Amino acid sequence: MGNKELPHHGHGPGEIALRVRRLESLLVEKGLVDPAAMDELVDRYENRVGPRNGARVVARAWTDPAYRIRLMENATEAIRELGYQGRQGEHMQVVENTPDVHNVVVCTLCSCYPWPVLGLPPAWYKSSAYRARVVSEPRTVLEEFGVTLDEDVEVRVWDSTAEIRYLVIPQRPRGTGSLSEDELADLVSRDAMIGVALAGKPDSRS
Amino acid sequence: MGNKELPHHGHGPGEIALRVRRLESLLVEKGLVDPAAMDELVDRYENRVGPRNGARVVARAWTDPAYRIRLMENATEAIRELGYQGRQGEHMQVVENTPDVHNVVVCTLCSCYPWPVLGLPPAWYKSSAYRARVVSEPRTVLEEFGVTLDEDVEVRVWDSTAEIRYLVIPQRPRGTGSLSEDELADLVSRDAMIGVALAGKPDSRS
Amino acid sequence: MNSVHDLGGMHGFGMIDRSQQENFVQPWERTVFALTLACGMLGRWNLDESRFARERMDPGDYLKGSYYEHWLHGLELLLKEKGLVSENELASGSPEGSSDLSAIPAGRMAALLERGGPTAMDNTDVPAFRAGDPVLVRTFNPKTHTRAPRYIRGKRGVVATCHGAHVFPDSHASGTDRLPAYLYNVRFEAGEIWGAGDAQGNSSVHVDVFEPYMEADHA
Amino acid sequence: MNSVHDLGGMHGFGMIDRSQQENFVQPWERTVFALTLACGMLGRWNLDESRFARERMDPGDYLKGSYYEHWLHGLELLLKEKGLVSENELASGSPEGSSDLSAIPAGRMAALLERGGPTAMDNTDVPAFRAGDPVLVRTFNPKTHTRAPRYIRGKRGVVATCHGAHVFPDSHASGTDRLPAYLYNVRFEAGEIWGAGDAQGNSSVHVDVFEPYMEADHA
Repeated sequence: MGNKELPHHGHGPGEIALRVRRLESLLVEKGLVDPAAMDELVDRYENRVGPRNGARVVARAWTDPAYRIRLMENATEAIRELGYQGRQGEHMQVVENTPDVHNVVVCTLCSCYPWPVLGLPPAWYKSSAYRARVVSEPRTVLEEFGVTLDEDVEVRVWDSTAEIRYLVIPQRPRGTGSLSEDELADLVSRDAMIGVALAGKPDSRS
Repeated sequence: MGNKELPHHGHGPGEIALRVRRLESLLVEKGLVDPAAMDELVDRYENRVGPRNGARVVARAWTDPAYRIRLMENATEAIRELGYQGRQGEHMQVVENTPDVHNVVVCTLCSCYPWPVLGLPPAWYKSSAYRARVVSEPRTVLEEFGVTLDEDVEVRVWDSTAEIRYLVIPQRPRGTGSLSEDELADLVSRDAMIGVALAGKPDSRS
Repeated sequence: MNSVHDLGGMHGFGMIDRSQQENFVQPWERTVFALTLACGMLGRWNLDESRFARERMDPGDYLKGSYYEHWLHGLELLLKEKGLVSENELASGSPEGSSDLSAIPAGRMAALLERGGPTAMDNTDVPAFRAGDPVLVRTFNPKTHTRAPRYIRGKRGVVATCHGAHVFPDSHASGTDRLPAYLYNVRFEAGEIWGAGDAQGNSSVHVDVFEPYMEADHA
Repeated sequence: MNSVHDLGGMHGFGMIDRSQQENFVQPWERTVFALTLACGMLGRWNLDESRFARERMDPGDYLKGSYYEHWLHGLELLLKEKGLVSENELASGSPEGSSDLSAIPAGRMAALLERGGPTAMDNTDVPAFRAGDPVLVRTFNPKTHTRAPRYIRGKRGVVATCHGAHVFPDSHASGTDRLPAYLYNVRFEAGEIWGAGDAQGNSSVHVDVFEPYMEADHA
């Protein structure tokens, strides 16, 4: 790999790490990037913004019918009510699973994902295989993730080709009528909000 | 490159040569391949079968009107008259350039090519760039090869998707009325019979 | 552009590796992520230009490379194209001159990220379509950036929603002004896209489609 | 299958390197060429299976690899799939058992190559189309081998010639019997394929299309 590339475009694991260190040092030395700002960026998305945000949105929608209506009508505003907003979530839409419709989200052209509510995507979401397959064989992909749907349940795949970001509202599991909003949020995995899992199940670690 | 592959699937220039030698030795030792047959195969297509065959077909068509008619009606048979036949030329069709139509040949799906009349294809014919581009921007590709056509000349691209193999009959250059068939064949390059050159010009070495 | 980034409906990639649960797989990926965001905030290019820069990666390198290798390629390309760094500087890692731009300080990050980059715009035109309208995606194959994946081109769908006007990415990716275009969510039946024999039953694909990509379907 | 071998109309590959005038670029390529032909003559697979084996190469490897790397991949895959060599033997290069097949001797090569592998067949059906007929290529996206490139699917053309019946590659590639299908040369106007705005003027693409890929165009 990379034998057609210029020398500084190395591709081996060590080479690429070196190339990145060189670029970082260049940009910092030129005054284009503030190292503290880099730390802030990574810390924010690695430690502070993640799928717990989306889970709170879902749990609120499950428990507060008025909120659910606001969320369906203007997701961006309703999500901002809970304090989540900004980059890669400027224009949100929720898609609600029902007994008749199951929704699943992808970005076939790059890997768009609703950062304010889900954080940064898992690597499998960005993989060629997921991006290629889920639009053309969604039922097979869902089965590989452990979600087997009846034939009479319609599968809707949402391809995020523009700046609208999609959040799946999974069906509320049965027998959860007595749970608090926080307890309900615990049942909502990242995968359920992408649409490759149901609520009440853990994420897709295989 | 190849870091997802099994160890014996090396890709570096040295690795791949080693992998091929190992395969060759395995197949010869297992009695599946005769080394003398391998030599015969390479020698045939490297030294004996090449574009000179196609050039003779073209020169004959230019000088013998009855042959030209037979060639247009059943190229496979007419080419066999000159002794050229067989693998990757089982079903031949010629496409004739005229003042109004210029033809050019490609195989977008692999790299099909009429071996009995042209030998094995140059590497550029098999490249991703040629296969990708000549069907969608034939005039630009032809210009890169030095062939500039008036807008009122139709460009026809022939994509060899089945087992029909195409040979372009270029236009006979002006002022060649006194030349012998052999002299005319000298004017017919491989590139002219692919359709990326005109007769009377050398091949595409840049 | 029709390159390998346009992955919808492609075959040959095997199973999805569900063990890849983390965003950052290699430590250097954090650096690429942070550098890309920090440099993007300098305001010398927009998000559509970033995407187009990643798409212009050599197709084989794109497929063999990881996600953050695409980002790294795009960042280096834009830094060079916009004149922020030279080829020599990239190769050596040592600055040869000063820049007239100043790094965004850490303290401004939160506010910038919380604001993000909304693409909604006013548009004085009337939307050409409304929910329920049958539409036909045009046949076009630009060499430049587009957000119409190949798999919907030439296909018929029905408008599900109008999202209002948004920045039209195809022109924005070449660094021109923000031009508004109405954006619609369009529902395509799976059979229309993949063919009745190859589509999976009772499924559809919803795609956000800009008005210039479409015409009314009179069939 | 929709993989990266289906290159027609793709972007991002840059200029054509016209300095590549030879067929064999590396010395080992001669060996791969000869091994592929010699093994093919053993009769354990057909040409369509060879093509399908090459198409199943990892898409990134396909694009980064040279032409004869595709052949090498296809040959190794078929040798394994057809049970002629084992994975262990490939890795070691040393035979672990004997084969019930015998190499084709050098003396038979010329005759075999001059005969080739004609694909013309008799077909008791009547051709569905004839020259001048307007046709529509079906929308289909098989995961298996097909010789209908993506760029003609869903497109309208006009039959230029009927080539008679030939072996249908889509089923032949899975190792089944030779089934006949009528084969036509179909002319597609460039604008129909690429769109009026992106096609080059006064140009057309002629593609050999098997009857099962098409229906009559009643539009």
